[in-house]
Amino acid sequence: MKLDYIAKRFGIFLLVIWLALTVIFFLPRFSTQNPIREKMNQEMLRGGYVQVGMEQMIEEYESKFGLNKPLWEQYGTYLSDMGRLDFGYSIAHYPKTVKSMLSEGLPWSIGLLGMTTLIAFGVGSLLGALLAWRRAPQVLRYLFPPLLVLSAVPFYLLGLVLIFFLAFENSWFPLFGGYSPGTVTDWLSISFWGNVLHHSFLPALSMILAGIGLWALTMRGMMVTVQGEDYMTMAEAKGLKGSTLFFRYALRNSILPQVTSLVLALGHVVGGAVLVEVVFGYPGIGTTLYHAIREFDYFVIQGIILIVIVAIALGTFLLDVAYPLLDPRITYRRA
Amino acid sequence: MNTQLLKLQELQVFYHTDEGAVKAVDGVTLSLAKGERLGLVGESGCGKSTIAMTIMGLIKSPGRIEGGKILLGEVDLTKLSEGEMRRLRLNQVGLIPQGAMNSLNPVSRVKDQIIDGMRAHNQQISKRELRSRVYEVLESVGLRRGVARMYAHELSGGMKQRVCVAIAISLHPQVVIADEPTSALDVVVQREVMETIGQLQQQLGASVILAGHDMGLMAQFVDRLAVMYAGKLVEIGPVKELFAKPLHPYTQLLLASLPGLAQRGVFRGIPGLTPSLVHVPPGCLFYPRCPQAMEICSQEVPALREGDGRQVACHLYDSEVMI
Amino acid sequence: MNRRILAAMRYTRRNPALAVGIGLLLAILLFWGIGSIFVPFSRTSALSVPASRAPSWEFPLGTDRQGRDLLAVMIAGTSLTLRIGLIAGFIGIFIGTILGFVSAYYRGAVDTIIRGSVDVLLTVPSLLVMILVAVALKGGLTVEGMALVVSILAWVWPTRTIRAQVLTMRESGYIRVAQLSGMSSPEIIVKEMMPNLLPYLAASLVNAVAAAILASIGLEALGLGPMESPTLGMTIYWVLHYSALLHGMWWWWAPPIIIIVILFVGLFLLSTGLDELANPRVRRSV
Amino acid sequence: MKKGILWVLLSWLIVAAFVLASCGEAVPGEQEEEEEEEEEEEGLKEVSRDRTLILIWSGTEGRYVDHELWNPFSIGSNHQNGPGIFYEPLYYYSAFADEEIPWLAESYEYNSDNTELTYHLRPDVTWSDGVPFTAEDVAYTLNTLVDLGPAVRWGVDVEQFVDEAVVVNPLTVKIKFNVPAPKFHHFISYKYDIGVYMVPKHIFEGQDWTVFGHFDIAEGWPVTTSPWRLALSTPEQKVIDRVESPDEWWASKTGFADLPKVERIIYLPWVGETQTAEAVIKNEADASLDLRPHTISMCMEDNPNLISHTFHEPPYGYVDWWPISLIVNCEHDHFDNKDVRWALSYFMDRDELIDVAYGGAGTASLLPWPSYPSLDPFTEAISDLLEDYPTNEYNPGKGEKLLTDAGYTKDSEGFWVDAAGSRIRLEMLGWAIFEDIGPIISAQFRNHGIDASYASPPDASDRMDRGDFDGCLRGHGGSVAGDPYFTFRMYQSATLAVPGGHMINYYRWHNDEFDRLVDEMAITSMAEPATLKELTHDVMEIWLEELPDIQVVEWYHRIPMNTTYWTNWPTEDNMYVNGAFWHLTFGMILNELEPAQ
Repeated sequence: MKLDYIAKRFGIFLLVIWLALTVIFFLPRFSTQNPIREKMNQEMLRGGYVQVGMEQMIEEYESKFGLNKPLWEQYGTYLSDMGRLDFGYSIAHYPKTVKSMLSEGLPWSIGLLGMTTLIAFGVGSLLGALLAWRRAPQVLRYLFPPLLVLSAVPFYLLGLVLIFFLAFENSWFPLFGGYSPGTVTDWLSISFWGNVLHHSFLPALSMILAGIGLWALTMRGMMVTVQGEDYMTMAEAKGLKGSTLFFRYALRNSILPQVTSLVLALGHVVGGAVLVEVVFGYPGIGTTLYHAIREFDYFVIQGIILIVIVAIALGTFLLDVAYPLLDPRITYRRA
Repeated sequence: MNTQLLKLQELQVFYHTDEGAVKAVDGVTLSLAKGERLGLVGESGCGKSTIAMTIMGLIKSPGRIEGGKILLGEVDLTKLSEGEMRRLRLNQVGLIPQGAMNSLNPVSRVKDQIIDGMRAHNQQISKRELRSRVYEVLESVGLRRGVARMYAHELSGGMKQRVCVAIAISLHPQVVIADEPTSALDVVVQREVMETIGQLQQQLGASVILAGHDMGLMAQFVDRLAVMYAGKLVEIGPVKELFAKPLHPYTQLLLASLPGLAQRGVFRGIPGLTPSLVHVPPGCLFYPRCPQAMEICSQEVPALREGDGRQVACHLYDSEVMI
Repeated sequence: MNRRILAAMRYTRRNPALAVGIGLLLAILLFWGIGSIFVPFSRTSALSVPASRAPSWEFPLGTDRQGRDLLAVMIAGTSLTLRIGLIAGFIGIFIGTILGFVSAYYRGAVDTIIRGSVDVLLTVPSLLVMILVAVALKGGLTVEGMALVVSILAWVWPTRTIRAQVLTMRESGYIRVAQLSGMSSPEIIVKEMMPNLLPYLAASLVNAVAAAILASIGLEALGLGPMESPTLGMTIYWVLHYSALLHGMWWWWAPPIIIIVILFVGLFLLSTGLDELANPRVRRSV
Repeated sequence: MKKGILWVLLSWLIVAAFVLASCGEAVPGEQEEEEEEEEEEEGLKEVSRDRTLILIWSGTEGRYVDHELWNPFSIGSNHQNGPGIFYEPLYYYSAFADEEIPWLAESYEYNSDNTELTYHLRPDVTWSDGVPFTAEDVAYTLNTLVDLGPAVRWGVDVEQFVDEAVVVNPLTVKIKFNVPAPKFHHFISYKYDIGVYMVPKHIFEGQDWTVFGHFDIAEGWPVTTSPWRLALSTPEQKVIDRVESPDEWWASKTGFADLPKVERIIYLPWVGETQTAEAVIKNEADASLDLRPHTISMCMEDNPNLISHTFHEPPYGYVDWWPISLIVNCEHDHFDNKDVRWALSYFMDRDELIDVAYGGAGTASLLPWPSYPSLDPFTEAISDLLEDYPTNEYNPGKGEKLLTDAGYTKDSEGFWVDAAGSRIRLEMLGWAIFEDIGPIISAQFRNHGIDASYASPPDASDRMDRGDFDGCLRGHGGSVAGDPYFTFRMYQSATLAVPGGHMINYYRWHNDEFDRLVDEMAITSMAEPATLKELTHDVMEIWLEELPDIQVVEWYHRIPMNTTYWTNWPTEDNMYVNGAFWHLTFGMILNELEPAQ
């Protein structure tokens, strides 16, 4: 009984991926824009000199990328490539492969966004729970309104303000970049890690501040309903210590919906946060995706979004499988 | 008089809402002897659940104990700090909750919910001993050992209530408070659960306060019965004498509304509504609905008269000496 | 009459989020209303006033590099950005409600299709879709064009939330009774479900408007917005483009950020307030 | 409850996320994989800050995506990002100094009818791996370009003219043309961004030029005749070191030129103007991509060591060879009429535009070619025409008269409409770099009754190529020196002189007489200035009367040059070459820079 449930969930998992892949394939191709012509013009814009044989160059590279073949044929090769995780070359940065672009951007994005999402989730949920908890210290009540305001502000604007005060006026933090220019990327040395953390502090701070409020609010709502439940009164009647009541009973029950949205949020992490990376000049995958979209670089768009789709679908699939562990009431029968 | 285990003196508990202070319990005095079973009856909203919760120290804002004492032996529970009160719960005073349907933590197993109660009061118990205590307690409420590994949603209504009883008596408390334990159960299961509570009470020699509104159930289970109306105690007495000769008009109407097998046709209820507990009118609160209401009833609050084991608060008995 | 005001007063004391939210939004509408009377719209176009002036009596909020009076820009910008939010929000909720009801109520194939497409669309980054539409809209993007671009995805999230809400309502007792009493499905939806869902719909509308404004400001800040119209997002773009931070032109970047913050906090509190209205159990003072 | 299941699940999720990320990296060990390890071990040698030149240039949002691509012929490559200095040219040409500087070649000559060009190379020139630089390399490069054609950069340009390059002897190469090509030498010598790179035959032979990266630090690639060696190339920075001693470079060994004083060049990616200004002010960078006039003037106030081409005076930069113009689509209605085009020119107040957009630091563009010394004689030659056709005059009266004579009237809202009542709707396109002037021009036109608007949509360049626009702002990549032929060529709709195709005629303007005259110029050698001037006069007579293109402003390169560590930067009174370090003439600047400390 457990197996066919997982099999069914896996079936849906594959279906969602296939559907999303198809949307990603056709969406950019609807517009009349030709990525190779866009590339030529970018070069011309930088150099100022219009290459004489532009039209022939465009035909040459259209055939090289197979863009002159009929759409359905392209779709066929596209699906088989995606199956083998072979994303091919980037058009705008030929002959750079999409895979090497991914490996350059992805670790930065996952590092920053993964970390900030988890921290915001942890701190936000705990704070939200304490806010709804009667016995919690009252001072927290005054902490909530500012957090609420912060979470309403778009985080890239928050970033702008932080840059102005913390990095520009009195330069405690660097203005931009993943790490200070001129240092050799040496992931083993502590000083390099220190440098990276120093650089990613402001972007992380702006995202955490913006994120905490949202997690806190949803958690507070859940805690209020849970506190009204009968099993809480029974637990108190058992004379349990405050901490057991809070963690083992209240938090344990109200964290369930939060975990679902956490999984979704983690899924989007691989897509990078375009605006934060643009404002902070942070070398994540978000800027790569943004430029690929501006330049209609089909293969890079497809590569990155496939990773996003797989991450989210994998996340929801893992959640479906693991959820009964979290909440015994959900059994495998109810697929 | 044998030693009174639990005494309530002029207990007052008000809920401070926007419209004003709701006087849920307004000067209740009663006592509970060791091993005695005291019934607490009255229409819903008369304050019996509030009393049960106040004894357990579980009154949440906007509710607050305004005055009076709750003496457990010499200790006044109303003066205890949260920490002291916590140590008493389950150890000295056990609660069997009303809504059995979801009084158990849905996400943890039955044995864990019993263990954490025990561990909260005694850290040194070894794992092996805890496990045997769990089986012992479950068997004492008539549940097989297998129930320990199950979750709340895998148990029937009756089994859930038995688990709650098991938890309540797991540390052999002196007082067990049952707040309408079986109202959500069908009659057959109700009787089984009450029998279980009765046997355990005898074994442990604990005294029980059974709050409820089912007069039939009270007749079979309790020794003494206290009748409450609108936050005040109107009559207390041994259950047999009270059933035989109810003194207070409200008790008389309550007993009269019991559907006997013999009479057919229309049920006789009590006309009128319970009074607002915010703007408390002068005099006896039952005045508007009391068939034997007198002039004085609307001016003065009747005091509680004492007489050979019976107490009643009604102006009818102002002059005569209690028979 | 005063009894209802009294009740309202007491209600807002118990639900301050709603009161503060409405207050903030009223302040913004007032700022726009009064402002548009005194400050002519013509001063929002380039070259209409001397460029790069610090705030003075003549120009209370100073002027930008291209010769726009920033007070006029803030006034016009607030209304334009709000208009984009409202148009996209309404479109989003309108489609979202229909799809939400249809898929939750009729279940079956329709439901799986709608739910499947919602899941897929949630995975596709909204930026890609919006840029494609911005490109497809030939001719310079106008404010209405921007609203259309943003509304393309504005319906996805409401569909999902309204569907969940309708699903829970569908299981409740009174809907069962209505079905048993022979009412037709559309009749049930309109008579039974809709009235109960109104506060919730209002809350999700406010959320949709806030999301639409966030998306439009995001797109404009990246330079994909209507270049000629002085919306709040375009002001942010010009601030970044001319690196006003560097030149210390605080009067250029501070006002838009402040107005945007007030706008979002107002909408945010309004939606939490409406939530508490819709779901009294959550009613706890903030 | 033992350790909560929740925490187990959470950590499991994180592991899954990282597995996912590494799958992006660890997929079958690619060539770059080993690359990174090697770099770490070797490490960089120490070079003091006052011998290091730090440049902030390009990169996509804080990163070099092309850090593994040092073959400038590949489509995805860009010589401006560093590769330019590794491929020394046969000849440099400095537009400012108006002189040709022989480098890898000593001399050149054409045959009588310009169908052959012979180069005499400099002896004792060696590649960095010791292999001598000979005529084989030049011939191989040109012949491969002819074969590959559109697949690589400059392929089509060379393929159109060159039939075959022949090695006469190790130091002499003869290039045979299909048609007379008197301007080919000028075309392949390095100036601005134009010039053909000479590659080492023994490395490039057998490689697919379209994907060959020519990047392997351990192997000593990219192989070069220059004194520069690639030390480190990562997405975040590129470090190029100079050779240790003079005898490691052919020029310093033979005494032809001294070894540059710069010992290390660091390229950092451009993130934003604010960040760059900050870096330049704090001496963390020595030069960078252009800054806006307001920004560069502010930087120079904060850090007096900073100078521009015109030191601390506006326009803070030098005129680029890319004059900006407003192109109107001559095929669309209203704009097919030259009177409307001239009216637009008269409605544009270029002084106000420069004042508001550039804070006064800029100049109007008189003609479609830049005001450079070698082109000034041609500007002189047509000064009489400019009296009748003032291309920079702001005179709304004249504009209105032209429109009314052409049958236009103003409608109720004050916009010009033609007899049929259709309004002159001018939707202008442009790129982000024109957003300083675009909205201002559109405001000026609106004030004079033209329903104008400006936008820089994502598909701007696509729509410009396909002619799907009313108006667009663009620069001219035309002539730099010699004669205005390369500029005129852009307006031709057809050409006989250049076999096999032509550039995109953005203006959609057709004039047969103009095409014929420009073809004639194509085959006139640069050595006959008199005929060229006469032809230019005839061509401009047509061009000015028709005005297919409305001149706006000169494009300025406002490059901040930091004199804290380095002096002798190219400036207005030291004009040995133009100051852009990303142009192919950067090698000349590197040879001239002197350490300040």
